[in-house]
Amino acid sequence: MNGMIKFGYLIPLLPLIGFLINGLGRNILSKKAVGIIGSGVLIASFVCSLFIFNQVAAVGYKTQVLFLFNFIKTAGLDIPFSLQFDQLSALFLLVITGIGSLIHIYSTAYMHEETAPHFARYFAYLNLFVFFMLILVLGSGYVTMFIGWEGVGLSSYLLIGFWFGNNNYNNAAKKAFVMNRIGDLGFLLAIFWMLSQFGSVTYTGVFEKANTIPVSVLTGITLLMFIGAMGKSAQIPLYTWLPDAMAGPTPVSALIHAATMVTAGIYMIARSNALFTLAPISQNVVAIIGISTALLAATIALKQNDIKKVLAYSTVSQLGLMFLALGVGAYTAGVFHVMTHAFFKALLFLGAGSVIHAMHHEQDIYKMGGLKTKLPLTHFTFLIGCLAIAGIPPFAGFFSKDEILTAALNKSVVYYILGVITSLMTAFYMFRMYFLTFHGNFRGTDDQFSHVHESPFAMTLPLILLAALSVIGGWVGIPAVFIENGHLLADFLEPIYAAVQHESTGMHLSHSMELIMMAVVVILIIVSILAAKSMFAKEGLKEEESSTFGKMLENKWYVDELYNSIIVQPVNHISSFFSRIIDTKIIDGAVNGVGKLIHFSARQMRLLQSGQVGSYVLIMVISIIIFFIFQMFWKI
Amino acid sequence: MPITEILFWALSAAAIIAALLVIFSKNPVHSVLWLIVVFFAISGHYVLLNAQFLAIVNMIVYAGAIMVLFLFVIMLMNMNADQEPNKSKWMKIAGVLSGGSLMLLLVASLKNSQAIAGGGDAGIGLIQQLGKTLFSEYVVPFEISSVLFLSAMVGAVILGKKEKNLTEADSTN
Amino acid sequence: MPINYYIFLSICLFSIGIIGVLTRRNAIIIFMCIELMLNAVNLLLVAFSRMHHAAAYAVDNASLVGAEAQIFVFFIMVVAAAEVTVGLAIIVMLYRNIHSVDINFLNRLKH
Amino acid sequence: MNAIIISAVWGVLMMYSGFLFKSNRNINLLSILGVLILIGVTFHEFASGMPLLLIDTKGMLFHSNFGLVFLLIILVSTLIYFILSGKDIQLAGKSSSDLYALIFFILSGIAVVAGFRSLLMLFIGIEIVSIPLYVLAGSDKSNLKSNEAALKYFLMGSFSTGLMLMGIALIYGDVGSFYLDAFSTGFGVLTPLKAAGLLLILASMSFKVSAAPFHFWTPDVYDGSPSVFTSFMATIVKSVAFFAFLTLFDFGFGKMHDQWKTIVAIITAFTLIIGNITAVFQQSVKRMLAYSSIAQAGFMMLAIFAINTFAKQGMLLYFAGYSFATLGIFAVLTKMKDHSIDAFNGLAKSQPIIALSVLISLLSLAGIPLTAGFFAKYYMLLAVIREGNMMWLVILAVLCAAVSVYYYFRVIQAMYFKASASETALEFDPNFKWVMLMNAILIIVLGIHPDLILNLI
Amino acid sequence: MFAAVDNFPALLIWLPLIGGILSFFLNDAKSAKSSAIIFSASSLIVLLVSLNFTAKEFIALNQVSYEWLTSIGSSFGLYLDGLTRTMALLTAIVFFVVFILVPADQYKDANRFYGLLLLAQCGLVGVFLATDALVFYLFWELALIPVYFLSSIWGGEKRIRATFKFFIYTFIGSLLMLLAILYMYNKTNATSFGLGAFFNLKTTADEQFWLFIAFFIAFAIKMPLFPLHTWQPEAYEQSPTPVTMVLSSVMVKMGLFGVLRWVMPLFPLAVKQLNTAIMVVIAIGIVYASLVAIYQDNIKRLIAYSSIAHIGLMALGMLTLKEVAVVGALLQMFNHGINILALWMIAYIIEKQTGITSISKLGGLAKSAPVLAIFMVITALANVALPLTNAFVGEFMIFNGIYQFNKFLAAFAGLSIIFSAVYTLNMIKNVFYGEANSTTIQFSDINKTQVLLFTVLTVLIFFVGFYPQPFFDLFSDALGLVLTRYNS
Repeated sequence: MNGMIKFGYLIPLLPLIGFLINGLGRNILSKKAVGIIGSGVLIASFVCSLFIFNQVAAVGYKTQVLFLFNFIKTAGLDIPFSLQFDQLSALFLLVITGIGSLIHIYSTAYMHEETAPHFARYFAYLNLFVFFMLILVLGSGYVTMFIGWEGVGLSSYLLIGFWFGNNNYNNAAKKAFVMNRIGDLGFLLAIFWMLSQFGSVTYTGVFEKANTIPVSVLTGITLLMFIGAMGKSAQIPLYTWLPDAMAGPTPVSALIHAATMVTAGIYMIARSNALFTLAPISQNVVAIIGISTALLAATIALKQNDIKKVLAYSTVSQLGLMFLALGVGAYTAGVFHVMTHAFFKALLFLGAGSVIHAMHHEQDIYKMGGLKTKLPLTHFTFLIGCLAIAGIPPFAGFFSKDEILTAALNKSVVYYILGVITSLMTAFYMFRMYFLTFHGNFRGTDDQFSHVHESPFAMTLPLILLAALSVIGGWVGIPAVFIENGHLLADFLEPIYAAVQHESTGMHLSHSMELIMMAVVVILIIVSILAAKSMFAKEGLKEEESSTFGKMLENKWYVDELYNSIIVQPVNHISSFFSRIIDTKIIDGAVNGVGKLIHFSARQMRLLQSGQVGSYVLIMVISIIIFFIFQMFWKI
Repeated sequence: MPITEILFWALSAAAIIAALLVIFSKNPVHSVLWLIVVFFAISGHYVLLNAQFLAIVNMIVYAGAIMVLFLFVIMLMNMNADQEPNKSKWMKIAGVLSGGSLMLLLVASLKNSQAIAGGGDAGIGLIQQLGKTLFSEYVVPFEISSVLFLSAMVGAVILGKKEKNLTEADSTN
Repeated sequence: MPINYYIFLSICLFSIGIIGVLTRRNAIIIFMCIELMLNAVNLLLVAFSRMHHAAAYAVDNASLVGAEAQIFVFFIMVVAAAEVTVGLAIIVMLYRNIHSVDINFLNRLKH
Repeated sequence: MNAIIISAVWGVLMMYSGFLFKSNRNINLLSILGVLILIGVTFHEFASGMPLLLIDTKGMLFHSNFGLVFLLIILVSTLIYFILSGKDIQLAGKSSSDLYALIFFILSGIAVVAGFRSLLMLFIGIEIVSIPLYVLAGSDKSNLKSNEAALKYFLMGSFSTGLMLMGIALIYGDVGSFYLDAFSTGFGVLTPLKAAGLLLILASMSFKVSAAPFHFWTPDVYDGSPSVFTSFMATIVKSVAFFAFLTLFDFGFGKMHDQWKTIVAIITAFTLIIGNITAVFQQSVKRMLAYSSIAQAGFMMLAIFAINTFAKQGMLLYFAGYSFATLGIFAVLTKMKDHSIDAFNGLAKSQPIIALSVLISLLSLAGIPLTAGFFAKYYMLLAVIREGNMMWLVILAVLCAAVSVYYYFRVIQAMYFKASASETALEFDPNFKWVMLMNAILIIVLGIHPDLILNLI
Repeated sequence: MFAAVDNFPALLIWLPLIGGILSFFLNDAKSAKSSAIIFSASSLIVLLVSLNFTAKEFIALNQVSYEWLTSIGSSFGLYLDGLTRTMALLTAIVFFVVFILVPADQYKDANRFYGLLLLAQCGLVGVFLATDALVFYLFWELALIPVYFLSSIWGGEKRIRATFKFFIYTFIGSLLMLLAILYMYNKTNATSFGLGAFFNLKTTADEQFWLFIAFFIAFAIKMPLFPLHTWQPEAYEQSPTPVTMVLSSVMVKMGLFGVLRWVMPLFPLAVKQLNTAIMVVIAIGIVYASLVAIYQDNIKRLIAYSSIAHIGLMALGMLTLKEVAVVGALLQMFNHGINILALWMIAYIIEKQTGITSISKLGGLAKSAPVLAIFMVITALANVALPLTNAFVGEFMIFNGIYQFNKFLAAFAGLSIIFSAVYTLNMIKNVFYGEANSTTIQFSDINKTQVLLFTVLTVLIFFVGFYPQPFFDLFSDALGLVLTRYNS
């Protein structure tokens, strides 16, 4: 153990300390103090992460594990609590603490309307989230990952339901938690399976033996893990919680439901690439689920009017693309997209937050319009974000998305085509939102319009920084088409995949072919942006949706209703049936029935006691007769 | 057929018939009288069995004292007429059936017993022998039975003493 | 004379007594039937006494075997006398209270 | 042996005490003195192994240690009975001295039963116990219920005596002797004569201990008799009947155990079921206790079924635990006008000490640990388990014990959890309270340390 | 110091017993309360001191046996090993908390209330410590009776019926157990009731089958396991909440403890024969209870069903016979005691102030009682076994064992993880979140003492969740007898 890594535990510890201070001192601390502490610990953590990254990035760096203590060491279980510092975790560290810091700073302004205790509570939750997220990515084994995994779920639950006075928000929080739990159960089962197969749940312990395990077992394990990832990263069928999660404060959506937590599933699969690579069936499942989710969410996003909902579905869609990347074996591409997506999606959310802040919590884009002039900075950064997500070169999204599409093409044309369609839709709905929000005429009340103003510096600073990152963030992964060996990220992450032999199947494209396809896609994207502009830049009021298809989209394919009728309602009915009928009538009825039976027989039996001497003697005589027969003639 | 056997059958028949008449007589006084007949028949059997002392005692105590007491009580209650309402028919049938089957069962289970062997007798049934045995071997139970009599006596006195104010202290049970 | 005959005879008497107890309602008659049962027992005991004595006499002609049964009969008579005293006292007491000795009227106590 | 004489003599003394003392209190004291003397004498016989007066009974009576301990338990119960219920005896009849005399005569009979080794003694002993009881049952002459109870008891008791005598006669016919130790001649094979006799005696003994289906007299007689004598019948007399039962089937028919135990098991099962289940429905505590006495008899029948060391030890413990507890409850019941369960409502508030004592008594009857009743039941169960091959009987017994909790706890619920409806609180003599408490403590002590009795034998 | 150590087991019995009896003679409610606190605190201190010794040096000193009922071969044997120390610690904590929590003036005849509670503590500790089957049985009943009285005297409207059902239900079970004990005693030739003597008996598979059933029914009723559970919601609902705390924190553990201490070592053949079938039933019961809990509107009933599910899970873990699950279940017994104690405290505080137990009539408490809400959330998280809370460690190990036993069983039982989240969050949502109504708006937050108690429990929750290793060290000697016969 050398260098900064000795102190690696500080990275998660600092946010934890922040959480404790803010949480316990919430009635004492002023808002300013809370803001400083909350953001300060994260910035400190970020600085530490920078040092760590620096060390990890050095040539010839070997993965280091920082052992803290034995979590469970008994009865054949040996689960240490230790942190692993390698390229993957270092990268995630930077993203989490970096964007986390920005969002903390942003929040100090955004949440300023809250009273001090609630303000402190907010920062405490946020710090807690970062703590768990760091545990998730730093943990050196699946159990540690799981601790963080459920922890972020908890923080997400707490933050979605932050305004607990509103029961819709609480329901959204509950939904998020429960859906995550469904996934978590899968993950947990995967852990148990691994424990029984590998006898260990540390990454090193597992990956070492991965080659010796039958493929069927690996398939099972990886599929169960993927169920966990579905829950956390909002993939079909467990994606419906994420749009609802927009009930939380917008910075939370930016941090948790866009930039970091929801990418935990990608992290998990990227981390377990050694297992997934050996289980092609699982990979295919991942890819199929990924691309389906991407498409589905994109279609829904086309018709959403809530600014945050659009972003939420876009997140789901982008996450689907990342899974596609993982599914086709392009782990680097997946991780790359995580990173760029973190930049521009955080930017977009914060921008949306800025708009919402300015509009006094109005989120319907049909009630906005023409905000370009009022919010120049927000508008500018938001535009960058949109361009980045649409995949216009040289913005960040272009590079990562392109890499995914290329990898998809390598695997199957279908993936590629569907991926392209998704990208086109993405560009379309993002710019629909952009134009509806910032162009055209203001559609709200005049009173609202007069109050619209640019956000304070604490909010615009993160926007600017993130906008910058959205521009340059992709340059770490320039494909070989442009610059040979330009893919710094791939080189950086290479050791993570060392254990796996890259087997490239399918066709290999020549550079020229690749360039052409790239150009075609970009042109198509631009066309769809223009289409959006023509349709929405001057758009007036919202039209009533007439086509069935449009209604379907507007109502999100009725998936929530479907779930409600095939899962939620049945469970409630079964529950009530069990409680009212089975428990009280049948089981307890049987118990009470025994008592009633005794009562009944008591009532009957006491009729024998007729009070008549004659019948008493008669019964005596008859029983003597029976005893005689029994004793004398019943020779058994 | 030796005379003892003839006597046996005659006495047995008398005893059983009289016994049946005891239970089937409507008039309690008749029952008492028939019961006395039974006792006489049994005393006859005692004589046949060389239990002369018991034969006498049976006549004196049972037929003489006890049955007179019964008769006395019946007379006291003025029950010489037939005034007993019939018990329900089923009860009677059940009673006869069960009593009869008990008899059959006992007979069936005891049918394989041995005969009385020999005919000799050291005269144990005579008063002299019995007296000796009673006051040597059985003096303790004899003395103890005095307690029995004492308590019976006290009991009869307690129950017989006249008490005034009869109250129907009969509440619901 | 086989002992069976005596056994059967006394069982007959005994059973008749039982039948009487079962079929009659008059407490005094029932009591008399019980006396009949006791007499059946007495007869049986005497018969057995005779039987055992005869068997013992064949071995030892001064044997007193069998006397105990006759003593027992004697005690039964004693007890019967005592019982009759108390029993009749009870019946008389009851008669004084309800002017009946019908046992079917004894139904205040039940269930 | 000495107890027989002394109690008989004391009975006579009590008879005349009515002339000597005008105060009922003195009569009561005299009776207590008599019991104390009896206890002293019996204890002396037990401790020294020699009675004060040595009388040759020709082997018809033999007071073993077992019998003497039994007698001691009975005498101690009687002492408690006299102390707790002395006043009520005087209320039951005008001539309390005569009633005391009868009780002493019964004690004399009990002493006979405690040592019988001959059927003749058994017969006389049981009759000495029974005949005064017929009188006691009817001692409330003006009460029709009491009359009825007396006649029922008398008729059925005589009937069962007839059955027993027939049984004795048949057995005599087979073995030619009335001595118990002669029964097992012929290598313990049940000849038809012996079997018939055994069954008849079994029926009549079952009647005496109120085992089903010969139990029918019990509820009616217990209910109809004056409570103070019900208490005596249900405890002391029942113990005696069981002791006779046990001695007879142990010494007399013990060698033939295998041939009659099935029948006894059936009787036991019937008794347990009928006693416990019928008690559930009773509204009157007195009648409930009558059924409970049947139920408890069912448990004691387990000892008859098993007849082994555990059974005999446990039987003594059972006598003690059952008698003390039942005497306590009856003593309270006697002092209450209303015998329904509701009459106990709120007793814990108005009379905490009485309620506590009754509570402990009830717990003991239910067989809750740390009361004498627990170890009593424990021994019964253990005895049957030791006997083997009859697990169904044990399980049945246990389930019935659970049912018994139901009706005993109804009284507890009334006392502790329900509020009293009536304004007038029951009044109890302070001395009575303390004796009740002592009785309860005795039950607890036996429950914690049953060795006190067990080590005696 | 060491001289006193070998009296620890006896002290743990005597302290509450003396305190309990003493309490009946105190007329003043305040002094009764303080005496109860003193006696339970002394128990707690004795236990905490005992935790300072390592397992090895402790056992030598703490396997004591006093002469009692020598004529029948029973002796007053007590044993304080890792398992029993944990359970006794739980007992001591729970009673201590209850005594501090319940104000002296809340119940009439407070001296009796405290006295009976102390007697119950005595019985419970006795159950855990006894090594002699007869003593075990006696304490088993002794623990039941005071609780019966407590619930029946101070309980809710339908208390008499509900608690009586509870009493008779458990009584039937314990009688069956008594039979089995007697049977085994008879097998030893009527010489000993000792656990060791029973352990060395040669019993056939057939005998074990029946003995197992007798024991297990008693324990299953106590836990309670589906479908023998219906007494529990009623009893919990009707009992005064402090008594419910004792009932569900400690008393239900008697059953689990019994399985560990008596059933598993003594009847290995029967356990192996029957465990699969029983586990299937238990697993169904877990899911069933979780589902039923979703429907409940009464807080107390909800917690009761939640408890049924959790207890079932522990029983499931034990029956897998996997060491990891057994250790997990052991730890979870302690954890569950702490967690549910905290849950009941919350229910108690709410009920005491508002008089409402219906979830739908509450709401918005987080506004008026933020501190309580925080503790509620923490407790709820522990209840759903979130990582870094104590229950996670236990349930993780239990599930791990179940998984090793059978994958599908684990997956099925795992559904309860999801359902538990549903009903727990529902409860939080409907009680603490949302709009406040006229009753809840006036709710005043918890006082300093309560905060202190909750803090202690919370610290325990997180300590065990974060660093459970000390407990595993404590258990190192506890499983010796339990699993030896299964490993070979």
